[in-house]
Amino acid sequence: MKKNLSKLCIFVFSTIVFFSWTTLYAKEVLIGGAACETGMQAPLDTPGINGAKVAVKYLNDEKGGILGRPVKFVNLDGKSDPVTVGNSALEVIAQGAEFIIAPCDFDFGGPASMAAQDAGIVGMSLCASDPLFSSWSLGDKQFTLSMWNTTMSATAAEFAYNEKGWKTAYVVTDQIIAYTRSLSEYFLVHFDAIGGKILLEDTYTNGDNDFSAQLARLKALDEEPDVIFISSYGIDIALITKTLREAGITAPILGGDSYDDPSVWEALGTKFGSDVYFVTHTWMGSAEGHPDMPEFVKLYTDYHGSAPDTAFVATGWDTVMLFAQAAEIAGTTDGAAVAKALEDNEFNLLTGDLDYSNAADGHYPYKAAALVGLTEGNPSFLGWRNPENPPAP
Amino acid sequence: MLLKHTLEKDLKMRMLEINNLQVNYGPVIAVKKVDLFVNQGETVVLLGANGAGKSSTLLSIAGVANKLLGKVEFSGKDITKFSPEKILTLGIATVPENRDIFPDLSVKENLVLGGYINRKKNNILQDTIEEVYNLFPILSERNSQVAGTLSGGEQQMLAIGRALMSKPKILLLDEPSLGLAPTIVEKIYEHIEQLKKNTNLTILLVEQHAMKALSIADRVYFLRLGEIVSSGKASDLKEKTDFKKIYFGE
Amino acid sequence: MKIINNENTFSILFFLILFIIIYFVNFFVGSAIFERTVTNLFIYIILVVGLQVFMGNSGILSFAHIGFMSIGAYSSGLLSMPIKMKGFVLRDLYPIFENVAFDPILSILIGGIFTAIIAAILTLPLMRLNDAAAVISSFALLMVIHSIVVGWSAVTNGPRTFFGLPKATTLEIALIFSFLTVIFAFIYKNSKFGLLLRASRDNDIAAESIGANIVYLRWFAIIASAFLAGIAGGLWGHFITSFSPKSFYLKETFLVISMIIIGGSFTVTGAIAGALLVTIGYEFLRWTEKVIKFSDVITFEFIGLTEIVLSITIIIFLITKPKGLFPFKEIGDTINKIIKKE
Amino acid sequence: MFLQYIVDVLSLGSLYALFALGLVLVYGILKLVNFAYGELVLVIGYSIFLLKGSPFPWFFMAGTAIVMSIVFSIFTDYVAFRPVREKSVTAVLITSFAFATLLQNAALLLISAKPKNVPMPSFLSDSVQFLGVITPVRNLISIFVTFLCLIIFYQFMKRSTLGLAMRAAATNFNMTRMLGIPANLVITSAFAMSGLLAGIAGTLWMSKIANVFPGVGLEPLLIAFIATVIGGMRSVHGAVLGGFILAFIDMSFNYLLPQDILKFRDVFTFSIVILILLIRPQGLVKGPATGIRT
Amino acid sequence: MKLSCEKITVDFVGLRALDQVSLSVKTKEILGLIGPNGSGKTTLLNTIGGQLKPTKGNIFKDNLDITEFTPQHRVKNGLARSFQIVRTFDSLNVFENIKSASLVSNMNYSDKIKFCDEIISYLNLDRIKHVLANTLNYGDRRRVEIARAMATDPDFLLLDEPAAGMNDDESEILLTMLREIPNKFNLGILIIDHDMSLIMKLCDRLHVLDSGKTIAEGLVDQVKTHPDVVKAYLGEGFKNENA
Repeated sequence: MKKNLSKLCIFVFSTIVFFSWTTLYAKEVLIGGAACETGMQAPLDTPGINGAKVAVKYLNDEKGGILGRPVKFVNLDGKSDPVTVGNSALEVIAQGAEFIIAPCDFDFGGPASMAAQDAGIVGMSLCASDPLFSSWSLGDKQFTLSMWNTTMSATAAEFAYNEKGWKTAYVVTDQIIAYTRSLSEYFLVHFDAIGGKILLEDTYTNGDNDFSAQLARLKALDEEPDVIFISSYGIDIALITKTLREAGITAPILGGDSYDDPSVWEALGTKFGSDVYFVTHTWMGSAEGHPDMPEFVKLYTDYHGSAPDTAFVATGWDTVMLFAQAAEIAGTTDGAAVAKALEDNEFNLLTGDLDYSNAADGHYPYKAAALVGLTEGNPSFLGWRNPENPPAP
Repeated sequence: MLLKHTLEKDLKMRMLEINNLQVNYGPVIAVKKVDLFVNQGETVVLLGANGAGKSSTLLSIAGVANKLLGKVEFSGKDITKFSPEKILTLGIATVPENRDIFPDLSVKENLVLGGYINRKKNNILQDTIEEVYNLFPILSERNSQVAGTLSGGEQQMLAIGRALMSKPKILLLDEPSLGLAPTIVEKIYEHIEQLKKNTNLTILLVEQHAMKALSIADRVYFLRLGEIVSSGKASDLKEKTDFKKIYFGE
Repeated sequence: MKIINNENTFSILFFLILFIIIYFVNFFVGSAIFERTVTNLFIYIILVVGLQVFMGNSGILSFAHIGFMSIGAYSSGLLSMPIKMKGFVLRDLYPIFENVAFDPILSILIGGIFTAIIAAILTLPLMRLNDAAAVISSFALLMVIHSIVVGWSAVTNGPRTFFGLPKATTLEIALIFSFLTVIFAFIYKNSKFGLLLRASRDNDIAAESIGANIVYLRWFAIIASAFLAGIAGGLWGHFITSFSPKSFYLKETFLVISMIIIGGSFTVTGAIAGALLVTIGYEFLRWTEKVIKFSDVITFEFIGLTEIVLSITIIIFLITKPKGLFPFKEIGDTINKIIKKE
Repeated sequence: MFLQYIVDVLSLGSLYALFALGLVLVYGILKLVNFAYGELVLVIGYSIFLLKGSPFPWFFMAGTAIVMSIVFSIFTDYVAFRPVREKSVTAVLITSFAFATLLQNAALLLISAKPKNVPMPSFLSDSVQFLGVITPVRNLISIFVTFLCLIIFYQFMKRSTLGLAMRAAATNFNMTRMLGIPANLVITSAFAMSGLLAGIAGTLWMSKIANVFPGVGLEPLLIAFIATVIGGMRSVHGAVLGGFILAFIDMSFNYLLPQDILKFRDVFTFSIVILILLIRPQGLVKGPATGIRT
Repeated sequence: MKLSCEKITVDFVGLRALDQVSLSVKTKEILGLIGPNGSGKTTLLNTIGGQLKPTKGNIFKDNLDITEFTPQHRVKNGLARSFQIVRTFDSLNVFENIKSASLVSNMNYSDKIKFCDEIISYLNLDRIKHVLANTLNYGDRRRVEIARAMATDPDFLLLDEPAAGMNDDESEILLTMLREIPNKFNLGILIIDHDMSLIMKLCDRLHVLDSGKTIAEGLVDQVKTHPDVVKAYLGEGFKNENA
């Protein structure tokens, strides 16, 4: 009995020593992710993770890692649940992560960035575009790779009013996350500011699967709107579009980067997948999006066996490359130094040129937006846009 | 007495035999030790005050008593562990104490269900329904009426009729007089007697009203506190037994 | 009334020692993740023991408990959130709350009391329902609470993440609250109210015949239970610091019910054992998932595996051990017996 | 406008009625609530999804999916009901809840958490216009299919011996057994029919939402629940009535309530459920007398 | 003290279960309520115990009209009962079963415990005091139920078939216990049992019901030979000379 006990003690002790040794002397740069591979957030995060994996391989194969150290990327599924995201982030930080990739949204990504801030390391969301994802609310080492909704909405509004001449709009806001709310909010403000008229604002909550109430109110309007702005998330976009079209409403539909999801296009199909426009991060289809795009597509195809199908893939690549570039500039992976490098420099990325304001100004991402249109369920690039006077966050 | 039984056993065909039956409901012992038998064509009555274990004995033959020990044999076959539906298929039909007709179904539908095992043989089913209607003409009048709206006596007739629909070899009848006015009880017993006469059906009857039951029974068992305390030919017992002693004690 | 009898004393002492051991194990391990798990465990003990106070003693399955937890989490968060954060999170907040920022622990207590008051108002008429009707009504109550939390954007931020709570719940605080809950549950169980309620659980008609007013007995129990759920919610909210209505829904309900079914709802010991075992199982599966992820060997996703294991466990338990691991006897009873023998 | 409203209520109500009817069948006979009922819609959705690439015509895929729904419904009985049926009402509630969780997470583990597109023939989405009403063909088909199902169902329950046996079993289970009607046959038939109805309703539901994800079963379950509580847990008429009433309530709220209040619609409907349980636990239609549960 | 029913009528759907039944029990008296199956005995007891509301008629305890009282309220006014189907609290031990019932009485806590112990030893339950009720045999459960009813410190005890399912020895023991309870605990007993020999030995007076109506009442020997009683039990056509 006593012998066994001492054996157990030795075992426990040596295990603890071993684990502390592995964490202390790990030579790799560990990039930790808490992005969501499951749940409603997955369609936006999974492509990012896939892109990030390509970037990590590229860094290790071609660039000798970061600061001469090999790079390892581990993502623990955040399961589209803020609590799990927080737990996952803490877990990877405990394993020695020096950089955190947060999910592509404020609601889901916030907890990961908060954990990164507490640990004093840089956290970057793949593509959260709500201005809440700022250094104001999360801390001075937290960034998002995406443009903010101010830019995204203003681009949509200017496209509708200035380019297409749609004067009246109907706006549907999905209540589900901060992103969908602020996207509508800035669209309303900017469309109004440049002279457009909002006929009706309505709300929807993701997962309701029933748009009949809103439809009833829309039909009660005296005039049909020129454009319908649907700020929603995931497959519900297709559901709402389908319901509108089935009820005989033919006005064009406009939205944000949540439309950049092949499953949405598939759900819309050839029948409903026309006259739909959205603002997103970049164009993967050709060199029009970015001169390096064909090269990235090749790397991606080599790694995953199929070509990327959404711009969110590029956000993953960019997030890792941005961290690598900033760390090289700073000469260290230390959180404060990397954050400063990010604030002080301008970066050329697949998702456009990016320049951050300093922490006091919220880490405002100065960035251009890409416009894409759908025809019979197939996307086509309409070009880069830079709104003239986006609303203030 | 014992000798007499053995003789009878040899003379007539044994249909149902119960040995050492014990029935428990949770911790309650409803039937302690019951041995009885019923011969073909006989009408046997089980008498006793309430709580004596009469209904439990009957239900355990029908296969719906949960925990039972001992042995129930039907035509020489051990049916102790058989399911209720299997037992009916063998030819044992039950009319339970509170009749348990299906109140939301019509009289006809109740009867059709009673003939479930003959459902594939349409002509048999029709003929049997006719037979039941002949026996209980009132049911024929109420053919499409919802059973729940029948009077107590009519419900009792329906319950018996339903049981007959399966063309049973033996009928288990549990207190057909319960809750009925004396004149109705009289009528029910007339029907049972007629049934006996017409079909020579074997009947195991449970009753509390001793006199009525004795008048149609061949043999009698007395139950008290889950045990058989005496048995014998109905005609003998009717004269000799001190019923008051059995019912009221000393 | 002599409420701390031998059995209570032994049980309470046992859990005091157990909690202290867990505390020191954590101290010795010294890992942030471990501490997080243990803190979470203590919060869950409050929740499950709180559920036991009602469900165990009254014998009525309640789905509404997680709903009460959400009331505690949101109300305490609303009170303790720093004023600056309120500007970010709750932009349409009513003016009276705009400048409120209480001490988190005070907020948690107020949250618990508030939850108890809400429960008192909502549940009184429901307490006379039995069996399926009682379960369905508690399920409907969960849906009502959930829908209100999702819909009432002004104070809950709607379906979106409610964040910005100060991180106030430490392991020590969770442990202390948890231990107080355990003491309360034991005292309650053996008090007049507890005894009569347990009597009504076994047989309601007989309980009425000895003068038990079942509706009120159940009502007191669910108020106490809701108070504890509210406290657990507040502690959890100030531990996780950001959550959404989805954090208090069917998946969590299932988790808590699993705990109490596996442990045994009739005993406080069972509730604690259930929380402990399910947490250990959950963490083990999560650990497996993590090890696989870090090993780079298998790329297969193990999503949902924990829930699958849990549901199979529950079904097996209900078939083979429907009253759980501790069906009737508290751990103190067993200890008492052992001591008496020696 | 008014006609549009009628068509909307009828098309939604017909779906709700089918869902409610399927739930009430099992409850009627076993007096047990099937929490895994909604997962039949999950089975339908994933079955059609998995058959997507196959060369078979759509109707064959839908038919296969409905067969799968029946199979899973019977499977529910064997996993969640049979082993614990005799223990307590609560035990079955929990096992069926656990079984539902099991199926959802199996879908999560084996397929994906992402919503998957369920193919539907495109004519279902064509709009029809008549008397000022614009509605997709799908809605008219829902109404037609439901009424057809209801007629067949009622005829079956009234005329067939098995239907009679099921009605009888709903009143007094033991007595039906004493008439030689096999208990297992009745129970299995009830689950099979429950699966069939949920399967048909689920296919129509899929044509409405056109995607499937692990949590897809919750809403149909809630619908069936609310409708049966309102209409009567013990009565098939009640369930059908409850379905239409629920659709009427939902649709009226949609048309009448301002959006700020509309988001609390579920609060109202579930409050109605609680109120009915308190005031009239048997629901609007009382159903057959209570029998003995086995 | 006196417990009395006056012209109690209870109607169920389409059935008159009790028809103008009146009876009364005094302190220290044992009244037996008998009658064949379905005669309404348990219905009457449920009406007195408050589990059922009478359609017509009143129940008095002395001069207090308790017809509208809830069961709990009746307990506080000195009525306690046992049930035809055993209704012990199965997950509580014997002591807890009895203690739970004593909680409503007006005694202080230590007196309550003392009183419970007194009842326990009187009914010979000491041996199984700390045993869970669900592990007891049937006879013990019956006695626990009686003890539980007594622990409420009642003025009147309503016992529904306390000896059902007991064997002869157990019944005999129970009989001796019951016999002395009225004097020892200063209360009155209203008892239903099917075991006629027990009833006949135990009761001071009998009250006979048939089909919801009173057909006889009085001293044991009078009732035993009452022709209506005999008819009710044995049916029409019984020849009295057999006695």
